[in-house]
Amino acid sequence: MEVKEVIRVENLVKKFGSFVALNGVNLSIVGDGITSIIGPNGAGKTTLINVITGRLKPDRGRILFMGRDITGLQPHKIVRIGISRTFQVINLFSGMTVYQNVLIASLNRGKYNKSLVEDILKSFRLESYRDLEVYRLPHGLQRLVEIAVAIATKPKLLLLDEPTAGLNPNEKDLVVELIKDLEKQIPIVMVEHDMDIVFNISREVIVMNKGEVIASGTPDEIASNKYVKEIYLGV
Amino acid sequence: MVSEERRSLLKMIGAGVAGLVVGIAGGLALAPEKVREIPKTTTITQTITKTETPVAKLPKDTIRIGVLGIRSGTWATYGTLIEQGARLAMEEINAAGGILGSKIELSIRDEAADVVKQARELVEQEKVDFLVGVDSSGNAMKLGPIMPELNRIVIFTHAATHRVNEELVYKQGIKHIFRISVPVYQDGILAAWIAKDLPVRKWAGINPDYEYGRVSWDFFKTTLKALRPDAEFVSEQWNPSPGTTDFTKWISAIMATDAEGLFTTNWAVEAITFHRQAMELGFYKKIKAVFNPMGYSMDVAYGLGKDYPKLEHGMWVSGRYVWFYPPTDVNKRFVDACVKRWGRLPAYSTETTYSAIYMIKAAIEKVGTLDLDALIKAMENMVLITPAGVRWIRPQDHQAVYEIPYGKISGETINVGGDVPVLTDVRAVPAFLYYRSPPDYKMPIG
Amino acid sequence: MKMPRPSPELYGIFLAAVSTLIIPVFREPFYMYLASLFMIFSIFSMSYNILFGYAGLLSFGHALFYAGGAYTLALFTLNLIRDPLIGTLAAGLVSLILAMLVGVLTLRHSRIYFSMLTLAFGMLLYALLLKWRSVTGGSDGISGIPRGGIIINIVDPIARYYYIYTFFIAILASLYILHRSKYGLLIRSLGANEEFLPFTGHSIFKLRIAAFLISGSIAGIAGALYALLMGVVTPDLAYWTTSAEPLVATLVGGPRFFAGPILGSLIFIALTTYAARIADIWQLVLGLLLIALILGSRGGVLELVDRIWRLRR
Amino acid sequence: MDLTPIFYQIFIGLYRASIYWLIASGLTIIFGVLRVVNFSQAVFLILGGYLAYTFYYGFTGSFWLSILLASLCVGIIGVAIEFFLLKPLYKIDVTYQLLMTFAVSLIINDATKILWGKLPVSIPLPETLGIGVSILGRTYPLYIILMILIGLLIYVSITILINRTMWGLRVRATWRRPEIAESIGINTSIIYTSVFFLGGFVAGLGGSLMVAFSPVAPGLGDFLIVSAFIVTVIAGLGHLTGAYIASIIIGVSESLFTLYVPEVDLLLIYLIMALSLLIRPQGILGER
Repeated sequence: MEVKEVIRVENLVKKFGSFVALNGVNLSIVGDGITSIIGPNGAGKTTLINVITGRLKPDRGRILFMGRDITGLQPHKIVRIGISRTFQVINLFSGMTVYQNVLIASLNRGKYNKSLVEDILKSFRLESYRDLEVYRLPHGLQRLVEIAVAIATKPKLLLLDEPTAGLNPNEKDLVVELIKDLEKQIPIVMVEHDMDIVFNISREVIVMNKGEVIASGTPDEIASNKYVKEIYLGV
Repeated sequence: MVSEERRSLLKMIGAGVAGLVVGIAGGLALAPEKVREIPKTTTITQTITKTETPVAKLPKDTIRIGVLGIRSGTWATYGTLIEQGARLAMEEINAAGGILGSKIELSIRDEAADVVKQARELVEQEKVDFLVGVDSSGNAMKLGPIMPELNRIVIFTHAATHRVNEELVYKQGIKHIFRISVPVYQDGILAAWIAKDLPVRKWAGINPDYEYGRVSWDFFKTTLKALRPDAEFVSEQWNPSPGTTDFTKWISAIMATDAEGLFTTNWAVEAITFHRQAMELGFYKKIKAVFNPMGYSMDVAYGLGKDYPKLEHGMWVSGRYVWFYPPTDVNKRFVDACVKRWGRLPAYSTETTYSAIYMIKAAIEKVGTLDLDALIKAMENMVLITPAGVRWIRPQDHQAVYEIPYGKISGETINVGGDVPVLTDVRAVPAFLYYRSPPDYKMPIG
Repeated sequence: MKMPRPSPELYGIFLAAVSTLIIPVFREPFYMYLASLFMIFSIFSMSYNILFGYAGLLSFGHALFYAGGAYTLALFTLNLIRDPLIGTLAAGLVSLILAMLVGVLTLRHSRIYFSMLTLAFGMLLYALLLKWRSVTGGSDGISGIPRGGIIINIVDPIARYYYIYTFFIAILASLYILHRSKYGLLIRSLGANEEFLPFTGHSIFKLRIAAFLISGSIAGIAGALYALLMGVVTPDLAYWTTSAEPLVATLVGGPRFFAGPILGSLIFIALTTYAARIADIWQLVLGLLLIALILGSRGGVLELVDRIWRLRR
Repeated sequence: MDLTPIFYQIFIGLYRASIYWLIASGLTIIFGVLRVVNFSQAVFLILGGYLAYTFYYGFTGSFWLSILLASLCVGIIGVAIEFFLLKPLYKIDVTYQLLMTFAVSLIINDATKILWGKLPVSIPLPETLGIGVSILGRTYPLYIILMILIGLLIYVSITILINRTMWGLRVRATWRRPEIAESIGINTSIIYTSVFFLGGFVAGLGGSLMVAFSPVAPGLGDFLIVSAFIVTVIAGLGHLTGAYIASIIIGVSESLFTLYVPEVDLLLIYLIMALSLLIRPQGILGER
């Protein structure tokens, strides 16, 4: 009996030519909180996110979101079903204002309430920048906007692809604080390289290598897992 | 000054007579009674009265004429040919003291850049008094309807669609439009009149896929069928135009039939390309006779030069004017002038535009004013002695009636700024036999 | 919400609206004709910019809808209902349907594909207009388009002028509302970052179709107005060079701006009128102009104006 | 029944095919590697014709030498365009690169008119090519056979060039993922330039060969580019073999239809396009 299994991935395979990015990935995320996916470069973390969010079509396997099969759906459909994401390299309507970015995201599914946009801007402390084009903002703020946009689509699951990549320490703290707040409202899956962050805020950690999940568990379990240490932490 | 005018006048008359002789030689006897009189009477009298009663000077001392031609794109060369005719006439007339003392000025425009805009600007901004030229039939059909609004006379010198005279002038009664060049009649109907006597029964057509090609082929078929009931039309091919660089597939498609004769209205670069490729494919080993109504327009004649194929029953070519016909002084003088000025034999649209300017001169000199209605009246029924021969401006639809010969490529060439094929067996059928005429514009047969 | 950029645009638009309003007072037919061309061409270019400037779709076949509209009006008023107004609306409708058909075939493809396909579809109509002579009059086209009808009569040049003017203003206004609306924002987001759009939960295809339909139908109306102005329609309306004209105008004016196409049209009309006079090399002129814009200021003239405007404040 | 007509019609179709192919091949490699649709590719062809004319009458008087020089020149012009006009645009939206090549085609159109005048130009076929093989009352001109073979030759040599040479290896690396190519130390900028040279060269070759059989006049490029676009679209952008097949499909079917249903001419190519869009939107060899 599965009590709110958020997402379940079964035997997911994705090849690029001869290179196997995902080699039969299985995982299941149950309950709220932050799940972090870690692993060396080329382990297939980002590919996994891309396949889940419909950016890439899997060669085999299926993806169940809250019990519903979303394998190979178009990205915008998946967003409407309730999964939104951010990108390693910040991806926004950079020529448009902060307000417009959030507004666009809030507009899907036809219905639109002004207050939602305002609330998000407030809770992300972005009101003062609302009418600035995004490209004029510093990197950290752009990252906030990106997350704000993701939230504006009213997701039931949030996927963050290296949310702190390329941020300076202060900016990192800013983002981490934010993620902690969000965790209370919505389950989060996050790909992250910064181990301190991972082991501080994660409820569960999933370790990938060579396109496979090689371990998963609480931060402590993972930290103490010999196998993981060898192939990943390299200790 | 005066004496000079006298001399040139005498020449004119002489030429007029010569023109007539040719006309009669051409077989005026066949023409309907009424028509036959016109050249006999009016030519001479008109020319004389013109100088006997000296007219008052015009209100303005320059007469501005707007010249429209295609000056960009694939057919850009045609705009130049029109310009050459206009310039030559202007230079001659101005050198000879202008029109009743007023000098001619030209403004030359690219009709391909929105002909209506160009015409409006010429008339409404540059205040030109007349418009001449226009290469494309489509543009003629665009320009024609706004002439009453512009309140000017336009003389078309190339656009050949029969709809200009039959619809715009005759049916819609737009009196401001005249055409001094021949309509498609010459290209389709006249060809049939000559084709009927050839030992060729099975005909095929490769024609440019637009109104000119369609209509000409249609005229050719209907006429020939009527004149020669046993004629057969075994294949119809249509090539896009402009823009066809490769005729091979149409040529070979016709070679797959048992056609002995070919009718093609391809012209300009496409005529050249067509004949070259036909030769390469051995097409003319099979085809015994060809009619190419625009095949002797100068760009094609020069373009093919010595290579112009000579066929068993004739490579029959023509133009809306051919430089050697009629053999009158007027024509000789014109041809010499052209060769001197432009280094090449005159193309048909050069002659038609040249004559159009002289037509304006004649009209103004006749009425002595620039009053539009008077000028229109003067031009209607006017008989002009032009390089292309005696032209009668048919009053009902303002279409110039004159005859154009067809001739066979002889294989000989002469060199005038390039090799030009010489024609033999030149056939001139009186215009009245192949012009469609109001009111019904029936196909003129027998 | 407040304008993205409080720019001189609005003043410019207002100026255009007023000056075109008073032109006929001067009784200069040539300038009335140029002004009519300008208004029609502006409508055409504005419709084009919904694709190019908003949705980031480079079309070489917009003449399809322009010519489609022009021929619809000609055929409709001559054969069905003899009225310019109904004819104009019919033209808009037919172009809308055309846009639907072509859109479904072309809009699922990448943008480059789209550009090439639109060129081909535009030329398809061109070929049809030449071939289907019994209906379209072939290369001579259709002349004698009626200006007097059961509802309105625009036989008089001035009346015709203000008929065009009315549509110019109406379309100007409605497109400005679209520009400011949330839907307009969504369409512009296509051009802003198409790859990202799906992850905000919007379908690229649906928005593209929407843009295409709006753009196509308005281009159709522009075509109809052109047919009424000229009284004649010919196949060259559908030739691909006709599609290139609003493109150039838009680029000159500034694709990112609402007023871009309008300013562009003004410059374009002036330029072609002038360039055609100095010589028969206006393709060359346009080409050089394009290169200058692409390398210099892709935002067009308005981008420069906008920069200066920002500096001043 | 006598099969000669059909056979001959196919023969002619193959000739048309290689004209299309001589434009489409350039379009394809340039797009494949640079992701640029070169709108001026057909104008390159016309330019090749004009240059061959100039070299023939102005300098060499030799058919083959003129063709070689003309092809090289067009190749170099291609390089110049790529270097000065396109390089600055690689960072920005693809549509602007397409626009740039469009502007170039406008300019070359009028330039040819200014430089070579408005009259069509052509050069005579050399005696060696003037002759034709006569079979069953049909002449198979050596020239046309040559053109068909050259089309094939170009296909083969480009394929070898790309699949068997070091340069080709780099090109293939750049073909799909320039960023990766850069990361493994390939100088993509040189690859781009060389590819543009190749594209120009092929077009120039086509044009200069063509001018001996089909005179060139200003503006002819406009008509060819549309067909070439349709070919590449049917092929699936960037698919060399696809483009070759598509050229043959279009060329031959156009030719055959002329024999049996001449009326669909002019429309046929668009019908084929619409059809292939419905059946194989991704192109003959394109994968979704």
